[in-house]
Amino acid sequence: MIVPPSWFMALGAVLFAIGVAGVVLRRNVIVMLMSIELMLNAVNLTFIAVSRALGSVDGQVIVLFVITLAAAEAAIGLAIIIASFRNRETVNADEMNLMRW
Amino acid sequence: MPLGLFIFLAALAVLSALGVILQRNPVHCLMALVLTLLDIAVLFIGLGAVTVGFLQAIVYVGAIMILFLFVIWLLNLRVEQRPSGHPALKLFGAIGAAALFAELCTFVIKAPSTAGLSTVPAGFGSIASIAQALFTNYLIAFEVTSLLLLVAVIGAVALARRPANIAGKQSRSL
Amino acid sequence: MTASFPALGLILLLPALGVLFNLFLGRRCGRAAVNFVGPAVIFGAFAVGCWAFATLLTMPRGAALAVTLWPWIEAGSFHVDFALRMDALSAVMTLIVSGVGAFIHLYSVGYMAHDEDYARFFTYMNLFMFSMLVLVLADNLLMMFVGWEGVGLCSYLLISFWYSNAEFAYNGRKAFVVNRIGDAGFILGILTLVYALGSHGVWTLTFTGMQAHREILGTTWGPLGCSVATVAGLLLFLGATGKSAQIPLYVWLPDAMVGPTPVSALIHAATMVTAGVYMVARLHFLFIMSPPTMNLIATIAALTAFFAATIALVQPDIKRVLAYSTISQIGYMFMGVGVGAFASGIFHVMTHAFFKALLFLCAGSVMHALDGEQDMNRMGGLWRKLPITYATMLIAALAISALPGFSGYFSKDLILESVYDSGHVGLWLLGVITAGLTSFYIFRLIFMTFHGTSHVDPQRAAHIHESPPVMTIPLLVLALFATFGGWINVPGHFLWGDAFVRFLAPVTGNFKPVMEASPTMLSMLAVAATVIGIAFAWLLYIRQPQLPGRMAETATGLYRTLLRKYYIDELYNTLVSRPLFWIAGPALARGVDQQGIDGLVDGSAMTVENSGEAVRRVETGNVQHYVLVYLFGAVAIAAYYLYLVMR
Amino acid sequence: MTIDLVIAAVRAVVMLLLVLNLSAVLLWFERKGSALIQDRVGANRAALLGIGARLGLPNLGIVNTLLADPIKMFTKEDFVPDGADRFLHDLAPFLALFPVLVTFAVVPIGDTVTIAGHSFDLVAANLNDAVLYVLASIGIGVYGIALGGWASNNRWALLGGIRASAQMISYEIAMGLAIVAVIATYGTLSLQTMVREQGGVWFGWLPRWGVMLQPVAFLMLLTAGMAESKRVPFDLPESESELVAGYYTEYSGGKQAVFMLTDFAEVTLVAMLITTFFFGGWQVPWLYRDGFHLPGGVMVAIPYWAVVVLGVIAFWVKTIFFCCLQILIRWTMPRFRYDQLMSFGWKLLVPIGLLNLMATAIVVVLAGS
Repeated sequence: MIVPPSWFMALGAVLFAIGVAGVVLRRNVIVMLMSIELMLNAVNLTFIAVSRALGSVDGQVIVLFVITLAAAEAAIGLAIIIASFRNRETVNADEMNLMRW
Repeated sequence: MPLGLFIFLAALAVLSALGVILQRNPVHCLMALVLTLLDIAVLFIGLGAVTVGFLQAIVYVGAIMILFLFVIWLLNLRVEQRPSGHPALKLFGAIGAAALFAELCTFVIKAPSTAGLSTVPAGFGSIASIAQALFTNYLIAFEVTSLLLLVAVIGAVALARRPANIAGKQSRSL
Repeated sequence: MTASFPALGLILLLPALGVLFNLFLGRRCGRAAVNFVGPAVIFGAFAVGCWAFATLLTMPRGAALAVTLWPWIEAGSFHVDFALRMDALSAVMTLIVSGVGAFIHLYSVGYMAHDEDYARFFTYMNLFMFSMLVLVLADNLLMMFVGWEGVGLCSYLLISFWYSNAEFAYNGRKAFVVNRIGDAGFILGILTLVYALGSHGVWTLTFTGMQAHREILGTTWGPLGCSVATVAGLLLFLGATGKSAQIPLYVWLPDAMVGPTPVSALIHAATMVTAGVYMVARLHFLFIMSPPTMNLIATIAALTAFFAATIALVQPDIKRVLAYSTISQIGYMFMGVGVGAFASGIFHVMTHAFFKALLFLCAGSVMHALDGEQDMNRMGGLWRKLPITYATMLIAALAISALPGFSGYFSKDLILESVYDSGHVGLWLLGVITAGLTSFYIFRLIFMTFHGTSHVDPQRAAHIHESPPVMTIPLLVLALFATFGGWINVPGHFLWGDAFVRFLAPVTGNFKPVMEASPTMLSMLAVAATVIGIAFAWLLYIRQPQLPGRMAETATGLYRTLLRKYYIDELYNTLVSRPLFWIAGPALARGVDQQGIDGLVDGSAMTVENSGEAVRRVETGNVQHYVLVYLFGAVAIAAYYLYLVMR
Repeated sequence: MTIDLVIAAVRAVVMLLLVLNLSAVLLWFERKGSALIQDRVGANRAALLGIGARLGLPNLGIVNTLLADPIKMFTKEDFVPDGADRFLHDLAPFLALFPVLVTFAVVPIGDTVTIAGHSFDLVAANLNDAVLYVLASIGIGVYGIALGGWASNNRWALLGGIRASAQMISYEIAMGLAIVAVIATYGTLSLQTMVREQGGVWFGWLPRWGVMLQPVAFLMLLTAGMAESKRVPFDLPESESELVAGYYTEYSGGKQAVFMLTDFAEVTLVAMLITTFFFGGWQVPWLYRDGFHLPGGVMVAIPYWAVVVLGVIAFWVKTIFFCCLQILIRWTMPRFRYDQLMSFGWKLLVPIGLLNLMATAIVVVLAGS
């Protein structure tokens, strides 16, 4: 039997929820970044599923853009992490509170 | 895509995703993530987005994840000792994530079932079709994206560069 | 008929260019350039004016030159062009303004030779000429108002030209404020016309257009009982009293004398202050339709003339005397127009422009010689040292006191005759008495300044000198006009009789006397009054110089009253300024603003600060807390859309 | 249905075995080749019951390399240092080998054949997007090395791993640029189609091989490929003099054998790619479906099965030639310094690749219009 796109979307939902949980639950900033990548991919999966369902290639193009964005985001995010690690010797989100009141 | 294959891939994806957020060792998390990404790439290909699937493997797995690996090594991250995060935070976070998951699933169920996969045109998802869309409808976005990447490169260099005084020692390392 | 004459634009363009040059390049290009450009542009405008005038003369009576520069306001059916129109009336005014103005500019070159701010001075002067010419050449009321405000602005700028002196600056402000009151009336008048005409579907403000529809002006105006003409006329005349220094708004003019003397000569004697007269003449069709307004104008004018003359009798300051004399002379003009003899009013505007400008320039020359001295008690016996100034000023004095043969005679006599013929015998009598007073105070000025023993303090007396030619030449030229300028309109029918009046007649309409009197008889009386005045002056200031002082002691009250100008300024202060200051100060500033508004503002700021103090605790700086909030937000939004889907 | 599966399985297995055996052969080539170059005897001890000696044949060390070495390696102790990440330490070698092996699936080794009514190309998996597949799997290949280095809990190993991954990523870009130029030239992503494109001749005698069209890309791919396989002069990740043995310092026995196998597999892969992209894959000069058309206009008819066989042979000949070329280079060149390596990759290859790509694009567009 052929799997309907909605199943893929459901899988996307699961992955997205897992990613959210990762961002909220983990203290390690790098792991948080990974979780964000996870969420992005969940969305990508949904896009691809929809583009397959609608038979239009737009979804795939958007996924390309998302991947590019993810690359930029990872580069900048990791650079920031490195910079802050140099000053604070930590990668724990709850210890990076310079923006505190 | 055959049902069995889908079930296998889906299960693998969920398990590896859980591995990302549950493991203590960042490198293991990363490996789990790599696995998830490859799995998703395969799903893409299964959905007819062949080019995007391969690109996902090339860019994500082949480049971005390596970057993560480098950073983990650079910061010399080890297994986390202390239990992470505040319990209340964890509780609410879990609740929120669960709620979001429930809602999303409801959407998927409610969504007009496009079960009847619309017959896709020949060469759907091929590099030609994507290039067609990319260089006509999305040309502006495409160019802007290149700009975004440039900015990201410069920004990353500027952020991660060491202060000049100790930069000298470290060149030629590795 | 109306002929298109684009060159009219030049008359405005040249002064405008002068303004730009002096404003932006004046400093850099130096004094010589400014001294050339400043007057040159005005002479150019004058030349173009003469050309236009000549063209006008070649055309049949009642013709006019016109040019539409560009459409200015387009609001539905309401339409105003930026257009110029030169008929007989505006032609005469243009020549007066640009001609006299040109010579005064020339004079200024010498007068401002020692001032560092020459560029700014000529910028203002040219700007004034521009505005004045706009006012004169405007073909519609709105444009005229632009010029009207422009000259007001320039007058303010020039009165307080030496702004570093607090008193001068104050006087400038005073002039500006008083003019605002009048201009408010002017605006209301314009709006009245727009409303009244518009309500009849006539959306125009051009003078020709309004004249064409003057029957509408006759209609009684809804809101008030009286006719449109009356309402608009009164309001516009209020504007005129402000600009032309008539009762009750004349108070600014004497104080305006602190400005440079050429300014006093040009703006506060020759041109700007006569704008009111020109405006009334320009709108004669409107004023004629409302006899009450006309009567009011005539009465106020006569009172002003007399009243100002009396004040002028005792003023020690040479320029103030001239200032009050100006007020009283303008009173004469308004008398003329007030009784419907518009041509005679304009005629007096012309002659007055000549001799009063001359008087001021001579006074300026005197002050120039005594480096800035204005008090006549410190002058005397100057006629040997300043021969040209003396001669020219004497001519001017004879002209203003209307001795037969001099320009003043013809115009003043024409006015008095018209007043008498129009049946206002009382006003005529007042005019005659004023003529006597005029000759008295002007010759008092002459005698105190040039004759008798010198009271000049020695170290000044040492280097008294006649002014340079650049100043004296304008004096001579103006003297020439002051002498013969009046002959253009010799009364009666001998020579080219009444040429001026006949020239203006197509525009201002003919004056229709109601009661005939023998002109010679009337002028005899007026001349007699003049002679008596001169004789008194001679008696008091040449024959027995000690007399005035004694008179002052005997009639202390009267003397002080006149000296203090009837305490009018004090009156205004107590009646108007004080209450206003109180309202502005204690009531509004301290009461409403500091308590009420500041309270609100500070209170809100305080609220923000406190609430911020309370809320900032939310900023834990921990990313995950923000993420959590964000997450719940997303959950909420998703829930909302879910609800939409479910429905 | 089943027959198709069988055919597919057979194709895969055959390809795999060919590659693995070739790797072993290459090992032998390298031993004796290096001995030749360095004027040594090389492996010559072990002999099978001395048969060769009895027959008076010189000992070519075949037994050493093909029999003794593997046995030795796979019987050695598999040592894992303390504090090492056991799981990843075990996983790493196979993580390195796997992507390389799967890449061979898309390399066409011959023309279409028909067996029992089923006609198929002589390629394990005839993908339309084969090139992307190649790039993807090469990209994934990094992980094995990197993790191997990291999991050993050893500084040299870690440095080796980092060097390896950095080097591979950097040269992947050059490689990608070269390949993109090739793609632009042929306008297809399918290797089989590319090879078909390279059939025939120009001017009646010059074979239409890609190297004529893309010489720059050829040189770039050769260089980048050698860098990918981390061999001299690009062997910084395992440079003895600096890092003991780099990323597999802590490896021994079977797992190290797997790493070495990966090396040779990569060499083979690079050779095959170069052959396919630039030297007509299985195309034999002047050979068409019906036989030889020699430049002179002479025509030699040949049955189709013979044509296919000739093609397969030609492919392997070319591949082995390029393998030997790489070995030759490996034993000829000194090693780069790390910064030289990086600047060579980023400041020379990448710009050249971009220029080449631009030129190609322009030419293609002009030719297309």
